Amino acid sequence: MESVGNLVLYFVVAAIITIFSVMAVTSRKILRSATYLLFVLIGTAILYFQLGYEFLGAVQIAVYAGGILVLFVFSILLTAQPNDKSEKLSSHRKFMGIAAALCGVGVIAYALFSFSGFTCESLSNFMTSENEITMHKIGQALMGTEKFQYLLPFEAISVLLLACIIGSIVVARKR
Amino acid sequence: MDLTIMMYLIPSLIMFACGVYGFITRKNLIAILISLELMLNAVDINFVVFNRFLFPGQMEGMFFTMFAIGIAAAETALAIAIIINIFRAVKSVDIREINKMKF
Amino acid sequence: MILENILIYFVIIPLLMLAGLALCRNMNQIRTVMTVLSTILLGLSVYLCVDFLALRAAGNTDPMLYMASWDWYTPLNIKLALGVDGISVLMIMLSAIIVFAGTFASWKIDPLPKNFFLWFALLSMGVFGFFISIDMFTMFMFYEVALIPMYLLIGVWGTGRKEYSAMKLTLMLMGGSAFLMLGLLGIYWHSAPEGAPLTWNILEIAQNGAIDRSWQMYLFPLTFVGFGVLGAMFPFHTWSPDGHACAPTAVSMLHAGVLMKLGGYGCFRISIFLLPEAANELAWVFIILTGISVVYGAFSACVQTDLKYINAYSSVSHCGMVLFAILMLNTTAMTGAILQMLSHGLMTALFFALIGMIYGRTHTRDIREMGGLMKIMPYLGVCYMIAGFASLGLPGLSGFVAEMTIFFGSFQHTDLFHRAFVIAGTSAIVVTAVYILRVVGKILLGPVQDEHHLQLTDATWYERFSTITLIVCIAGIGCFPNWINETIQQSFAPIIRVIEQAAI
Amino acid sequence: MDYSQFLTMGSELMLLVVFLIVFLFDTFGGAKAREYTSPLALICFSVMTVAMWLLPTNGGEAFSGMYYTSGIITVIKTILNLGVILVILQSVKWIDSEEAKIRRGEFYELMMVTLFGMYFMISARHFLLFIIGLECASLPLAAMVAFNKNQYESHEAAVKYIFTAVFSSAILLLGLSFVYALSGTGSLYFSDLATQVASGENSMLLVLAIAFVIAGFGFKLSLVPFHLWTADTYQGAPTSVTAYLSVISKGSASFAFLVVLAQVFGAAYSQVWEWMLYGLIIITITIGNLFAIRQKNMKRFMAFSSVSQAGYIMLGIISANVIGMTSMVFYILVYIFSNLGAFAVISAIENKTGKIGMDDYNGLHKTNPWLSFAMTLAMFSLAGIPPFAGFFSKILIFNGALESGSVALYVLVLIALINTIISLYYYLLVVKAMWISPEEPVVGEFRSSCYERLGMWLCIAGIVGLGIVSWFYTYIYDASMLDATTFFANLI
Amino acid sequence: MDMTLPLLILVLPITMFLILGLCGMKMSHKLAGTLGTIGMGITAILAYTVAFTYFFSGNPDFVTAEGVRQQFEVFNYDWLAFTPTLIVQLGFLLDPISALMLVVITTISFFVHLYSLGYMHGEKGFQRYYAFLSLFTFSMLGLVVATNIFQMYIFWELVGVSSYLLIGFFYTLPSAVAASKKAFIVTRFADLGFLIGILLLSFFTDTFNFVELTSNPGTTISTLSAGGTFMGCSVVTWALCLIFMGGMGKSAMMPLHIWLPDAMEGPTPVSALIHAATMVVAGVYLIARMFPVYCLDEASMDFIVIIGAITAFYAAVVACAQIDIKRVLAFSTISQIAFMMVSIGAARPELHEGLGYMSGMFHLFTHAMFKALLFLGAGALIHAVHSNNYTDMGGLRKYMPITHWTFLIGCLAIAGIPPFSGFFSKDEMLTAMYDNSMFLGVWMTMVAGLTAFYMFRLYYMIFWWEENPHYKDHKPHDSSWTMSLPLIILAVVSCVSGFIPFGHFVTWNGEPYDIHLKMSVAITSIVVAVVAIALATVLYRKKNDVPAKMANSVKWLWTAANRRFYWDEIYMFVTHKIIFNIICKSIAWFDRHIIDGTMDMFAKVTQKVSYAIRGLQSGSIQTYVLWYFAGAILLGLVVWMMVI
Repeated sequence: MESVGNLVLYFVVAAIITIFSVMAVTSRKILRSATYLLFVLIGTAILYFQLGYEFLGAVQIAVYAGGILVLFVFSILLTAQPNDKSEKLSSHRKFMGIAAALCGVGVIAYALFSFSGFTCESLSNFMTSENEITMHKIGQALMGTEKFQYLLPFEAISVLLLACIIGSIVVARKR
Repeated sequence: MDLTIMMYLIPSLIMFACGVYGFITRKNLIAILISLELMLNAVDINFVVFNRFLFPGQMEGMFFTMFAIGIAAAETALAIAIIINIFRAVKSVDIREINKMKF
Repeated sequence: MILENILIYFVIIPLLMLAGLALCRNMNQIRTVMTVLSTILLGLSVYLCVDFLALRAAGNTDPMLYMASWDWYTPLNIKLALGVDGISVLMIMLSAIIVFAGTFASWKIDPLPKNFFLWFALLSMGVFGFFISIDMFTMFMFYEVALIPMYLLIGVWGTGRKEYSAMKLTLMLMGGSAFLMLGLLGIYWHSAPEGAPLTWNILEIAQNGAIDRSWQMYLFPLTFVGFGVLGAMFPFHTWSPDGHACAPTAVSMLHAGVLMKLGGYGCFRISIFLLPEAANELAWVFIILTGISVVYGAFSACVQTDLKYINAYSSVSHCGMVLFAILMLNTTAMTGAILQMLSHGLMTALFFALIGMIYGRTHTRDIREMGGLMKIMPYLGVCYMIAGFASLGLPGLSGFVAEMTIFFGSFQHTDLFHRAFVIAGTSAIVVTAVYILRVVGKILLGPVQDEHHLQLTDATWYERFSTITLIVCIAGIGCFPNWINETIQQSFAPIIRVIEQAAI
Repeated sequence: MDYSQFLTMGSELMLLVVFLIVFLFDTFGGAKAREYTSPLALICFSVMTVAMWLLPTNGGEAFSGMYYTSGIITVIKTILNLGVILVILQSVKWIDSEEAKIRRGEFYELMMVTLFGMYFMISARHFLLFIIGLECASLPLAAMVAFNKNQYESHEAAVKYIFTAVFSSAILLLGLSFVYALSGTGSLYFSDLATQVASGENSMLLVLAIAFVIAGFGFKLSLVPFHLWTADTYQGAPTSVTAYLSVISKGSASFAFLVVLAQVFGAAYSQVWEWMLYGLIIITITIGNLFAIRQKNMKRFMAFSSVSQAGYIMLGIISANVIGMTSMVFYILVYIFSNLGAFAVISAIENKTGKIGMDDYNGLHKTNPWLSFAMTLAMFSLAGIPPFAGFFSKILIFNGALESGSVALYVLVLIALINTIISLYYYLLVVKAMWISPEEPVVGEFRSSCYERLGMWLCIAGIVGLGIVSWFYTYIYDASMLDATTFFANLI
Repeated sequence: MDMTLPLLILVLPITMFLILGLCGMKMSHKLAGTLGTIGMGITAILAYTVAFTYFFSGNPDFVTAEGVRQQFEVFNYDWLAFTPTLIVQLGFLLDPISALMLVVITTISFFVHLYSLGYMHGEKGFQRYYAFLSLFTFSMLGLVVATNIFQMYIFWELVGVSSYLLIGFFYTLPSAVAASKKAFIVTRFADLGFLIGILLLSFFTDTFNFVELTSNPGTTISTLSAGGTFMGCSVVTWALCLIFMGGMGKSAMMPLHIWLPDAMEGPTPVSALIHAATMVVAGVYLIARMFPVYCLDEASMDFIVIIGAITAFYAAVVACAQIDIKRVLAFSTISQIAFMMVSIGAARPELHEGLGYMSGMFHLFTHAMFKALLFLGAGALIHAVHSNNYTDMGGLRKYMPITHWTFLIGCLAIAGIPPFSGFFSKDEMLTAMYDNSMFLGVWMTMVAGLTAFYMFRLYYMIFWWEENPHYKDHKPHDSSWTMSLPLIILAVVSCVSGFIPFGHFVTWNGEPYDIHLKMSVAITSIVVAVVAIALATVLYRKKNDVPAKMANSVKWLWTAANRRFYWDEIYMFVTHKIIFNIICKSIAWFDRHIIDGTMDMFAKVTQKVSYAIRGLQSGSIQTYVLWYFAGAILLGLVVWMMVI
């Protein structure tokens, strides 16, 4: 049995995520879409907090909400044009989109629901103290070379980020 | 009432569906990118939820999400660079105008 | 002894040809290279033949002689394995003769003579390689090596609707070889009993006899159709008329003369030798198809107006006879098939050479626009008649011997089905006479149709050279067939043994 | 914490060193010195390739099984390196041209980085590292695709590429999240997952997960129906980048695909992914061919050709045995030489005249016989005509697929073979344009640069030699034999 | 017997052919002609020597002590081994009929060579002509000395082709080309039957050899009978009738006779040699060769008789209505050969010791002489007036006395007037036929009467009737000695050869016997012949309009006979309209449009599909992604369904 606070939090967050997801993709104004996305991302971060991944939630807010969204906003402003304030969706395309999304997700949902490996236990059962993710553990794992330690991916992603920086510069440079 | 794994997966799925829908229907390249972010985010939630509910003592899912966020950031940066690039070329970010090459 | 591995020279010399041609700078050099090397090839093939007969006469009864083997793709046991029996020797000789004659027939090829001979040499390498290989992989490789130069040879140096024809020919032949490839791979994977190393070597596969019946039933049609396409089997023959009609002279010669033989050769060397049970079981299907080829080709030839089309359909009929005879699965008929291959090879080469020469002068191949050429160019006219007589099976020329051997061999089957098809096949010789005489009557005899033709000249020395070579061979086989016959029959012994075992 | 484990990753480290040399040279070198970036990159890279091949491979795991290297993996990496050398050779002229030379350093850097990603993709034995490698191999490519600033097509190509890439990685990640859910132990190490897949039943989630993983790879390999970006991107990208995409990126992804399918999902082979690949191969080859026959733009044409070639490469995976793996690696090797041979000619002509239409090749032999010759050989090799290498790679890969002896695979090979006829048709169209078409040549006589010529000669040597000299195949075979157990141990 | 001479008989003509064929163009006409004639002369002498040795040397190889003539294989080489047991040999079989044929062929051939020196003088291609004559002689000799049926088939084909070449000698004339083609194709068709017959025969008996086949005919028949029956006839009948079909073709039996009249397009000496004396009797010779086997199968013998009887009558009727003198002779030849066929067909060993066989061969011999005489005479006439039609002749007896008298002798001989040779042979034949059946005898007597009638009609129309006005411009005269000499010699032979005791030389089993004239038959036939001649004399001796009136009164019959009862039209219809236009053209159409069309259709469909699905590559990323997503989901779904 879950505590009421948790339940309320869950429903609020779930509602935020769901509603703003839908709005983000249906809103006609692109800047609003970006804003709704921000709400979704923050909702996700809250979800992470609730699940006990505080560090991850922080990263989510910092990188996504703080970094990526700003990028979005800048790019929206950069590409803003007087005549493209609103876009009309053709009904045909809309139908295709809905059909694809619903059918696809329906199949995925069916697969998930029919999967026997999921527990039906409540969240609180997993939020025990030994499962707590401490910064210490995170730091250890990030810098270690043992099993379930992630030094190599950490180094590798640095190269990826470097490459993306170079790439972005090359692409965005005027000449 | 229990907060089971499914209750967390459903919002994620809806988010993913929205992402797919948005990608297919939106006309603004940036809006499409937003949809993609939704999809990636949904996947991230999946990882975290699975980690918490199925393998609570471990951190694979969490780290995967963490790196995925990094990758997503890199992707977004690059994608936005390219969008700006094409905007310079055609003065538009409307996807309907980016189909000169076909068949 | 330098000639110890004599067979490998049949690949090396065309390679030298390629290398030599690559270095050539002008027409004379090209001619020199081609003449010298094709003469060496011819000489070598004659030497091989004589030496082979001598070895046989000395009592060597191995199924294959001059065996040699080099490892190639060791993980898959692919080897460059060489060896010949009497049939291959004859086929090599045929090829050498036609390459030789073809060189002279394309003495004045234009444009890009160098490239022409490069592809020509590549083609001949494929042909020789095919006949000397006893490893399925190399055999197949050489088979395809021989096919593809056709595209450029027809496409670049051909006439008429050459692009279409070249494409059709290449695609259909390659389509055939697609089936063939699957068949060969299937044979490979079943080539040895459980646990033993798999092999591509034909002799070893036949020895192992490990392919079980149900697989044979799949693989036989694949390989037979694969080779059958090249053998112009109905209904996969339509590349032949168009292809031949558009090809330049030497290419038509080589193609009809040698390349189509690859089909027949492969049919018995692989389809029947390696898959005897299925051959016994399924022969009837292909007898129907080839039987149709024989009659159908002949009837189609009757109404054509283009010389090359006539000849191409006649090839369909004659090559149909080859496959038809092979499917009879007895020594006599199969011997006849080989004789027919030799005969048809020489005769069609002669035909195409002559058609090329006539076309080179009159600039038309439409029989309605020619007439009385015998009066204007008696040499070519006489040669054409000889070729025609060979084709319609005049005794003393090779066609007769071949056809008779086939008929008498085929007639050894006592059931009504075989009999009916044999008799249908024999009727083709009448139709052959009809279309041959029709052509001869139209173009050679009668009054001169076109005043301009009166100024035309008769054959030049190199043209006479190439035609005489072929005529001598045709008459040689026609008059003294028995040594060839015996050589072939001897070579068929292992194959017949396998078939008979399978039939039990 | 044992940092000496990094030494196991010799090839990656060497690549990073080369990357740094180029990076530093380009960043801090003067304007004059930068003229020599191309030769420097070429030389450093060649030296590294030779070193990689010659230095003893201390195969084995590092980072507790997160990274794995062995003989065959070094071989495939070396093969990729060879391809990169060829790509560099043919891109020098373009990248040194006035419009492009300002981005010269970045071009090489991005190329190295993507190659680095591919190395990780191949060597990774943990999905996190794998994903990073994959992204590293595909994201910077988007920047490379957009390299031609003054060409609209280049931008459009980049947009199509990056958006499809991100979408595909979303799908792949979704699939991986399911894999994670199924992992039982919460481990994303390949070895742990393999055990779990072998012990668990084939739930729909697993099927879906595999389907999504395959879809993710399908993007990189351009398998139908995940290939739709290919043609547009190939057409719009700078020719050298197209060449890079079509062979190096595809080659590495194929091998990684084999690793993932055989090592992680090996237990689901005959039940699940054999049939997925079965269907994909058929439609990939067929659709690729059907589209290719209508193309008039050489790069677009090569795009569809490479789609169908990917189908043939997949035959090496579906055979799931040592011969199949050997043949696949060999196929990639041959494919690199053949395809790059074709691209060498395309880019030589494009650099000189800017023409890339198939009609522009009409009568090419009259003005540029050597280019026509090289192109003809490349086309024949791609079509699988002996005695060129393509024939050997094709027949060997078919051969591998038939080992299991199931009739279904025979049918598959038959379909593939019938498709070779269609492919032969369109390859011959190019040959026809060059040799047979009676029109006057559009492209005038010219002499290509020495880099281009060196590249072409290397390709010709490869096309002619790789098949006839069986050493290459045998070498690959020996290397894969050593690793056979690691690769196919879990296969059911 | 030494094999040199027999071998030389064959080698000499083929050598001549090769010399004249290869180097002829370099020689003068005279040299080529002389060479050919001398070569033929030597061959003739050799043949006489061989025949003489065979008949008269008394060598035990040739004749037993009891006087039974033996078959003797002078040499026999293996030529082609179909199977270890079924081997084609080339050899030289000496027996009464082959010796007889050697004499006939070389004699006629020599005379024709000689005659042609004059007749063909100055023609273009003179050397070629002699080369072909040599080739023909070689082939014909090879045919008659064949030791086995396959050798016979080989040379059978070769004579066919020589005949083709000679008929088409004037190859610039379309009619000659057409005639040669027709001759070849019709005989080729017949040879198809022959071939199938040989196939059947050899399959069951496992031999080709005549001696083996005929020395134990009972065994041959019984092995053949093992083949069972097909479509109501036994294999024996099938095989023998099919072999006879070959003979029908060569010997111009109905309905395969249509080529022979047209073959008259060739030079007249050729007609004399090939289409009167030698090649066309090959069919008779073939039956004679196989007679021991044939006579054991009633059905095939009856078949031969029926065909022969109908042909004989038909040809005789048609001959009455022809204008071209060579055609008259041609139909007369058909009729006479049919006579021989009937005679052999009617022969039975139990009847008069196989008299029909002997008489048939006897008639073959005499007919060869007098028909060659008639043809050569006709040649002289044509040479003189430059026309084939008797309407351009008339009253020539004064201008060409030698030709007139020799021609008259020929006519008397063929009409069966004693003491000319034709009487004796025909009389024996009729006797044999009466023995066989009364009806047959009467029927054939009637034909003999018709023969006398049309020959004398011809004779009168040429030499009497009315002088043609053209003679004033161009006076016809007898020819040079080279042409006259053969005429005279052949006339003499025709006068005396009837007295040869033929039964001593040629009988079906080699046992000699004496010929006795059967008076009743002889008198009947003489009466019939005389009446017919008288009728012809009345009608045609002087120019009058009775014949025209008579023809007009039965106009339909006359026209039909003149048009040979429309056989050519029927053949034309069948070959051109049905086979060529309907079958061949439709097959060719089928090939181009259906078979090839299918192949092209594959290509077209591929192109069409390629075009139809191009929308997949719409250029819009969103569509791409839609496909991508759908593909991924479907991939999972479909395989999931399969796994369940």
